[in-house]
Amino acid sequence: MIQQISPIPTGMIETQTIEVSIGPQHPSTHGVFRMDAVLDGETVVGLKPVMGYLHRNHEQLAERMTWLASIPYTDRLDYFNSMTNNWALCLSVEKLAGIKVPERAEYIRVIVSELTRILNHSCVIGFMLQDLGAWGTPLLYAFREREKILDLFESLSGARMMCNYMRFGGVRVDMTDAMVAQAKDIVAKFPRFLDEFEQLLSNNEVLLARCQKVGILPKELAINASISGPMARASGVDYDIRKVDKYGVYGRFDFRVPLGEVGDVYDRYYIRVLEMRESIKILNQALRDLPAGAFVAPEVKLRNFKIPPGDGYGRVEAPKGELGFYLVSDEGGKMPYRYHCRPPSFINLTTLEDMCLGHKVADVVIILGSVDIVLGEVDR
Amino acid sequence: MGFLGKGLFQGMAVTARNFVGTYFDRGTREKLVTYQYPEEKPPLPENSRSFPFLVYDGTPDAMRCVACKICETECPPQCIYIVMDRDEKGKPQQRPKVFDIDISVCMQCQICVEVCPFEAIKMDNDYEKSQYGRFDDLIEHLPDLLKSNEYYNEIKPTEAKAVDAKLKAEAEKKAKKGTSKPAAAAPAKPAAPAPAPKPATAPAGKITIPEDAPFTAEQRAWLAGFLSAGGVATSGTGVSPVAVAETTGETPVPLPEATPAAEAPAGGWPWHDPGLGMSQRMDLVKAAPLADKLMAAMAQTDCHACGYDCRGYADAIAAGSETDLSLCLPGEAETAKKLEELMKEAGKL
Amino acid sequence: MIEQLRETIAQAVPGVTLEIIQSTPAAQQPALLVDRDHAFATAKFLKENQQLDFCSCVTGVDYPKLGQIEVVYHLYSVAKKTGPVVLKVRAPRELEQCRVPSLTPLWRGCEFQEREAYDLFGVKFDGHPDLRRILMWDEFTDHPMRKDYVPPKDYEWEPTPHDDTLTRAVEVAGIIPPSAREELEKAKKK
Amino acid sequence: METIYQLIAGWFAGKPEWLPLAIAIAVPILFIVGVYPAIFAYTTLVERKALGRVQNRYGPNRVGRWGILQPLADGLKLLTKEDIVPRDADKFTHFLAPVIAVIPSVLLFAIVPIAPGLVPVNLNIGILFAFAISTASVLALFMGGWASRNKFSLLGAMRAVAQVVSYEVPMVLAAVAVVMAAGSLSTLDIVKAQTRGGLEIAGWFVFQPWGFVGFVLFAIGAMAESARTPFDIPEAESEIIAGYHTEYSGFKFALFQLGEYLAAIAMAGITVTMFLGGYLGPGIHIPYIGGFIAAFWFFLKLGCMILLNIWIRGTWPRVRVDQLMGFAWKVLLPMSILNIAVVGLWHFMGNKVLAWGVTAAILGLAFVILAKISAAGNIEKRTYRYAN
Repeated sequence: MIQQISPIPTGMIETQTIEVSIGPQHPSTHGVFRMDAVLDGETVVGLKPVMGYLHRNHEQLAERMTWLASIPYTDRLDYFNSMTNNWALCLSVEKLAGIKVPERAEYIRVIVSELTRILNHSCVIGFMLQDLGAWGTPLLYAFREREKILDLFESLSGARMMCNYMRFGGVRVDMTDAMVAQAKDIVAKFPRFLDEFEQLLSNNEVLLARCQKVGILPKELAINASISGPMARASGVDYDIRKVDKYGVYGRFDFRVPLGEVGDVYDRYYIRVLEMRESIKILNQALRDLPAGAFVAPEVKLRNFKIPPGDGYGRVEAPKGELGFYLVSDEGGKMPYRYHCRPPSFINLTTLEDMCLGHKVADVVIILGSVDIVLGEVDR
Repeated sequence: MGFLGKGLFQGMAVTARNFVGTYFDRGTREKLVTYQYPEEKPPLPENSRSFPFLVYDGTPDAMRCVACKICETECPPQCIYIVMDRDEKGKPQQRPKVFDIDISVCMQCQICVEVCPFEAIKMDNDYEKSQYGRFDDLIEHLPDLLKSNEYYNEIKPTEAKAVDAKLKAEAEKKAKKGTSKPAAAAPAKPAAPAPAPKPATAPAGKITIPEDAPFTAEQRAWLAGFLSAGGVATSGTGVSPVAVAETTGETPVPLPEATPAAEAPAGGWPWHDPGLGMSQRMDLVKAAPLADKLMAAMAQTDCHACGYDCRGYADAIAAGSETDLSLCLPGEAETAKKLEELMKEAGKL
Repeated sequence: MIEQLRETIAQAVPGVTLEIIQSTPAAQQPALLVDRDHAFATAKFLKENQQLDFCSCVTGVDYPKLGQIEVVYHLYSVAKKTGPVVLKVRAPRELEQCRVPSLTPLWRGCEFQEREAYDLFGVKFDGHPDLRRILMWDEFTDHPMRKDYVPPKDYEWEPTPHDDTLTRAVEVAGIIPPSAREELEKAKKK
Repeated sequence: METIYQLIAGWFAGKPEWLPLAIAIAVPILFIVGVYPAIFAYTTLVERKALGRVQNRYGPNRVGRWGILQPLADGLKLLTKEDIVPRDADKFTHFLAPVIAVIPSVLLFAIVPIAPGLVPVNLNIGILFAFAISTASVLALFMGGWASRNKFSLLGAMRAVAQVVSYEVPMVLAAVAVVMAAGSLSTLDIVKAQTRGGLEIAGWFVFQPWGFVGFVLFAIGAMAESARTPFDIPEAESEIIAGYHTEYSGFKFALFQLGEYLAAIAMAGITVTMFLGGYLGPGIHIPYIGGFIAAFWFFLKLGCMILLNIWIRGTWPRVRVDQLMGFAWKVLLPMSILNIAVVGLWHFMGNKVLAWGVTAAILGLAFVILAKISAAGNIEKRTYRYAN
């Protein structure tokens, strides 16, 4: 029902551009993030992301403490998905040290990560709709479901968001039968919520008009700009680290990778919905097959844990994209010599300007919302 | 696609359903999820954690913490601050004098709990810690931190039961080994320094037990008998035969069966008592081999802060497999200095 | 495998110096150390002939002992689903000479990461379209991830309840600058 | 006013002549100034509670039972807040804008009848007056946005002007249809024109095809005019922070809110008057209490309109500024022009059953065509593939 108004032909009216600083204090920059936007009327003709307001040099902090002490700090990177952050670090360290993780621990990791994924995706969709001006309704529905998952995380790890749950060679505490039952209950009920969510949103004409053909990211650019995660898949890039690396026990599960065609905001929205459905599938399988056994490798010491000299890079498919840790260990091996975090949302911002040019101010916020950033991770 | 606007009305149906649903929720929290916080609090799962506290058994004096400083070193944001208690003469008392946790910095990561070998620090459930002051009010001192084992059992029954069982097993193991320490002081913490009555008969051995040494009367009596009988502090079990043979120039006196030394501690290392001061411990090993001397320089808490127990660390240093001399956290700089000194003396450094 | 790749590159890029650096025994990610002059050509070859179209991770590592700073690129192939090929380039630590060719013209994904490496390590990337600080503010002069970095004296510091603990941490890691400690003493006297 | 004068003129027979007149003038003014702001205050409460329930939470429930004193607390809070004026702002205009924002909203109530004969001022150009006044409110928004010296405020002000001016057109044209059917611009006459049947329901204009279309057009226009979701782009909080009132705090902010809500309520009142039969409803002819029942029906309908507003606000996302304009000019305007023609057709077709069918068919067809045209190329149903 709605079409873009074509811009005034040049030469008829002389207009000036204005520079607007969207952020760092702005309701929809998802934290202290700034975009230096140059506007021609309402149309964006230039946009530079400015970040670093939350910079705390996470990497240097980690280089000053033991491997173990970095785990709680990874919780604070992407504070929505502490479980996958933990996993990324643990996976990298295990890769460097050659630790074999027990089966049960791998399954528990898959379960908590997939729960994290549906938690993150549902909230991101909620946030995106919040940016669209839907007055928080979808967001609070998403939060309602998220609470149930957080309750499980709390009974499992002790904390709702800053889980600090994984350890090198496994997880910190075992998942009891009651928790497995709780997880099964969540998984069983979640599709119903997704249906409701989709009924509320997916066919909503205002949402369609606002999201379709907005912020298009072509496939070639997505690959070239190292875009990862749902954002890349919405552009049609068939790259899911769970499928490519088959880390953990992901090779054993039957799930599909949804791909978008256009690469616009709507695709990024809908790919997340589809990914949640796939996550449910994985969860069903993992909860069904959860083996008995040890939940942490017994040979891994908690204290005085050392890694032989050398480097290595480990990565996982975090809900926001490829989360990797590049670690270097030197002779002592007690602390990281170099600890680098490759945050997905930071790199996914690379193409923000390309996606925003020519669109309206109102589109900038939903494009940013569809990139799905968390400033704890962008700025580190 | 149906008629244009269908999606809009579908959405309105969803919101209407939720609106009505909240009035028929009746406590299931399916639709009306809010907890009205100060009046009703959500039940906390057992694993839930807020800030750490220190566990004591029975009375606050019998705290499990031995001020080994492992948690202080391992704490990622460095929010723990411990000063070991010492008596007037500077002997460590195996208990913290100061134990501060800055809860404005603490990030509730539970690493202190995981690394504590004494089950002394645990996570609390109490999250209502807001204060009016920004500075001092947010520091928890030792008296605020001490909570009884019963409290711990109350908030985390399963975990506490497992801990209690483990401690009990350890204590029994120790008792079986023949420690003369009263079994009542079961949890790895040595009994609080009791006023030591002056021994009735001061043994005429080379070594006299200092009056302020924190021994119970029983221990003191045993030690006196042991010293007078053994002359030099050696015994068989636990020490490598070589070490025994090399103890002194003279042939080691075989210990008479009847003497109390038969009930000697399994390790048989009289200096392996955290209550002794450094100089006293060094006195005990004057003539002992290097490994024993090194061991005597440790803080004797067997805290595993170094990754070994005290014996193991000393052996590792003596064998040259461990080169770092600063690993003994409870011993602080004193131990590191002494170790260096000893190694220099032995010509290994 | 890496030997093969080395051979291929050596044939394709004349004059290139390649060295293989091993990772930890378990990680099995040997890296190719390329000289600065041929880094761009090598990368271009890797992108075009080896289909390494996805530059996942770019970062710097400071080696004061070697007197060099290393820039590490982790390259993956989305098309072939292989990787990583680790490319390392080294440059002297001195700020003026610390220059390496930028790979942003090849992989757009390097843009922010190279800016980050410039910001935190002071590596200048020749050919980068927009080399500015990204995480630190523009007026900041130092490069905080270098191993010899000393925090400035007038760093935003205020007395906190945990100064004692932090002061002790200074001995280990040097977190509080000495001037701050003086201020701390003053605050205590008050 | 006239009704009150006639009522009380008899009682004040011996008194000076100006007294009953003064009272007759004072009573409606007091009513408007007293009752409608109270409705505003509780609309905010109801809105927050309803939105809360829609979002699965309790609304405000801490101040008094069921949060009944919440508006009072809000008011007190806003009164005691610091009044911040930006340094570079145009101080006088900045001060004037919130004051002006309230005036047109209050004046709108002057022509809203709440019971038979009971209208503050029975203007024979009532509807015209309403449009003239309601457009003036945009002046305040623009003043506020301009005077704040804030780019976001300016953007908001520009949007507000564009939006209000655009939506004025279809709204007026939708009202023209009603005026044609009723044959009068007076609001009382329009209500009377909807009288039919014993229960006073059947005659509402909304039950005729053209009336329904007019109702929808007018309701959309009213929502846009009073900047309510999904047309709240002048103050779109996720895009331009708070639009024209970004730089307002304390009671000036409250005045903007007051003006906005009063305008929304007044527009709802005019919608009710024009399409939903105003105060008409079962039982209004009962002697003595009929007037009260009529007022009850009016306020009930008013409440329903407000709730509809809230419900929409709780569900729909906001449209974009260019889409908003496009919607006004490309969908609403053709529909409203067609609607005028259809009213003419309705008027001249004798057989009302046949007329009903014909007009419904014309309008339905027009809607479908317009919708398809505007949706084409913009909205598509997508299917997604999976990687192998």
